[in-house]
Amino acid sequence: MEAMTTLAWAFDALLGLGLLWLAWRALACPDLFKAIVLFVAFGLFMALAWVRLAALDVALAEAAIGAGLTGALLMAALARLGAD
Amino acid sequence: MLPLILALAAGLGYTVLSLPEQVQGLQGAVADQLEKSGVTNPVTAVLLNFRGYDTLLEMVVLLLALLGVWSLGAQPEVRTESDSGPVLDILTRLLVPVLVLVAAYLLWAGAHAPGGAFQAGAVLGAAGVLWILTCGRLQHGLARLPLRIALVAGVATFMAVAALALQTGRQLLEYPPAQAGSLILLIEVIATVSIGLTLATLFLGVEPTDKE
Amino acid sequence: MDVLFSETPWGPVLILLPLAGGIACFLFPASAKTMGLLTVALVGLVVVGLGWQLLEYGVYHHAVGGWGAPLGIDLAADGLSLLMLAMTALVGFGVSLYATGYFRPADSVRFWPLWLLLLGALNALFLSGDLFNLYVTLELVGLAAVALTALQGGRDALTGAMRYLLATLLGSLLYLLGVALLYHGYGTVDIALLSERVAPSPVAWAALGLMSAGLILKTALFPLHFWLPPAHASAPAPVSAVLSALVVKASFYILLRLWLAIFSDISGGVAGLFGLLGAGAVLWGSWQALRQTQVKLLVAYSTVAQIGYLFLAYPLASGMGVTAWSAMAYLAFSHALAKAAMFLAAGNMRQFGGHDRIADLDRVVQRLPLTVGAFALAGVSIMGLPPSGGFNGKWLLLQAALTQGRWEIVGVILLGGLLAAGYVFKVLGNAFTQAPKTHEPISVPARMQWAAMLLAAGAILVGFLASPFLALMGVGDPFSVGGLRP
Amino acid sequence: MSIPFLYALVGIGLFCLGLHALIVHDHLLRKILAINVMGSGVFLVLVALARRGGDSPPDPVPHAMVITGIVVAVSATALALSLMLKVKAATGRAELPDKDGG
Repeated sequence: MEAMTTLAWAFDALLGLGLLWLAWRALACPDLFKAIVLFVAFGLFMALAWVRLAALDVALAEAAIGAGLTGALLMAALARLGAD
Repeated sequence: MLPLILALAAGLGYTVLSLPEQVQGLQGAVADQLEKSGVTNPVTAVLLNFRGYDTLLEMVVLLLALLGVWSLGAQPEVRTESDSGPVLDILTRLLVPVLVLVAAYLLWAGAHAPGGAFQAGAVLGAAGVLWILTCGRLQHGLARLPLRIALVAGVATFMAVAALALQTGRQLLEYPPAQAGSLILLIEVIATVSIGLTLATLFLGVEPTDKE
Repeated sequence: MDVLFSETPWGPVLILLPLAGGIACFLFPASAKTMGLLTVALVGLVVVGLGWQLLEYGVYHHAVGGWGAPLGIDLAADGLSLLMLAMTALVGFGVSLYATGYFRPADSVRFWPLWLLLLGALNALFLSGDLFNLYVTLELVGLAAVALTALQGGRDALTGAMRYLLATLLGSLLYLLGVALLYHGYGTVDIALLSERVAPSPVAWAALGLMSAGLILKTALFPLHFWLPPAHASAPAPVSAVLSALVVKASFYILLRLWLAIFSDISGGVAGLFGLLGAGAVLWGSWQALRQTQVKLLVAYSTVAQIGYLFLAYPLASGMGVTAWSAMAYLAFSHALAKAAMFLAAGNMRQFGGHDRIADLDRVVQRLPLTVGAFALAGVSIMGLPPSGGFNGKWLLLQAALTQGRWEIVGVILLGGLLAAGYVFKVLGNAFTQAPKTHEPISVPARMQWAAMLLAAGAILVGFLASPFLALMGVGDPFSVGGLRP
Repeated sequence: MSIPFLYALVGIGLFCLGLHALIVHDHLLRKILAINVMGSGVFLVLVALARRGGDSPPDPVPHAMVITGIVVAVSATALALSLMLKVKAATGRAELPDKDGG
């Protein structure tokens, strides 16, 4: 039991740090394409966080909309930025 | 700028930690009324019944975003790879029906398990995006009025149900308890299609036309 | 008849009607203009119905879904809400009348759905008693306003709209974080329940700070006004009118409601800070307006200044609450009518001459007498000269300041009036001069001139209607602390 | 400190990170990403604090609010991206021109 809690704690702490790191890199890295990829990864980590917080409905919405569709919109916009 | 933001973070962090360990939300009230809501998934009950009015307005937000994007007019073309290759092509042909099935499952499950109209609509929208990416176009056979009707059908159904309640002397969006479950399902089915279509159309970026 | 009036749920109808109208305009663009104008006219009638209901039965309540707060969302309306709804309906009608003549057909079909959805969102906002629901309406208002700003394209309008969008989204998120903290601190987002529960605590202070900052940014209070002049000056004229008259008032209204219901007891020095920023807005906005060389930018900076007056009421309210808040409501209402009239008049001048450079207005007074007349009448209210709504508002504000010996506020009010006179006459003076013709004048349809005139006349007229105005506003005693309790 | 507070603090961190990026970066796409990160931060605060109270089922009301918020966010992002492309087409740059005066 003790080990489980420690493990859960470590997982949550890592996930939290991962979220902050991905967000920071997505906002700071000079290449916009990389930034969007990092942002989509950030969205998937968010979905994991929702699962950890027992918010499965939110996790599904985040994975489909937050990471998936927002990512597609961002990629399409980036392609169009370069298109002209 | 950085010191200010750090001070803000410290202040907000302190505020969060000042909250009591014990939750004081509405889970009790939701649990008490869940039986009357017509569904057993508490989140769906909040989204479609207890705070359904928020959801109605939120679907107007989605429609508004589409109107705004269309109103901006033509955008530069994305050069989608027309020769996307047989692999992606076959993958899409496989994936699109799977995604539609997943959407249908999420929609059906939403009443009692995680899922619901928005998640299902988003998956449907993703299927639409894949379709656009490989087949290039969404417009074939989508004339103006039918497309527009499909886009607003979700919010229009929601509003009609809301108004019907007023007509019968109830409060706005007050479902008769016996029909709550089926009314919610009706709204969700139509909303899923509209949400999926709206999201795919948002990805397209311009209003589809019949002509090339 | 009585039964019909008393039992009709006017509140929800006020929200559903324009939303349905907007959807209908989207589906049937060919008849958008007719359906749009009809919807706006009907909305005006519904506001009358709601007003009658309020006078007869007092504060209006509607528990959406039949659940009631805190589980459900409550709609509520008192005199203050009614005032905002009436303001929206009046300005909305004037602007709609104007828009039937202003837009080319291609723009017209895009204008009506967006404008009717914005109207529905504004009505929903003024009727909502729930903080999270207010967040959704704020986003609706913001996105519709941005889309309308960019409607006709053009470099200035597009960059103005983009800056506006970023500002309004940031404002919404600051507001939403405040809502999140309040919910987790007090277990509800219902304003009336929160007014009973909120006590001084870090959560309440943080929410006060976040929500005030977000709403002030959306209201464009100095020094967070940077986004307003480019957006309001570059939007199509009827859109500018709606933005300056109504949209900035929406976030202002939420801030006021929060203040009255939740924050006035725990705010400490925030009222003084609001007053200081308001004074800064009056002086800086008026000064900038005076320096502009284009009519629409001048009118936009005048909005920055006039928003400042609304915030002067905060430091005065601790001593003379009802007088100060009534002054503020009066100023908000008459500014809406006058500023809409000014933007519509500016739009006429621009359409007529092909530009809106103040120095080259070229005798518009002879060619567009109604338009210049409307600008002048609106100017009377903006300057605060009698008889006008603006005068009544400033008079009440002065009264509150004088009684409490707040001479610095008296000084700001008077100086702001002088500067306003300066910028109004700057436009009017040039309307008489002759300038080299650079552009073949284009005729302006009569209804566009009359729309401006009607709104300006309204701003003057409310100056004569002080007692019914104050009586309507007093329904439900909105300015007593707490406010809007069932 | 329990798990919900950990995630709520991460949410505050994301909010502030996004706010900083929104202010210091010029590229509009980056500003749009920043707004989205800020939004995720707010959502995390909302849902994390609903988990207080250990293993009893969490409060579903903030969950519903966040789903609403996610849809609002994607709507706003779509409009913002379209507007960004128009700004680029009109000015040649996906950045806002420097503020002029006032």
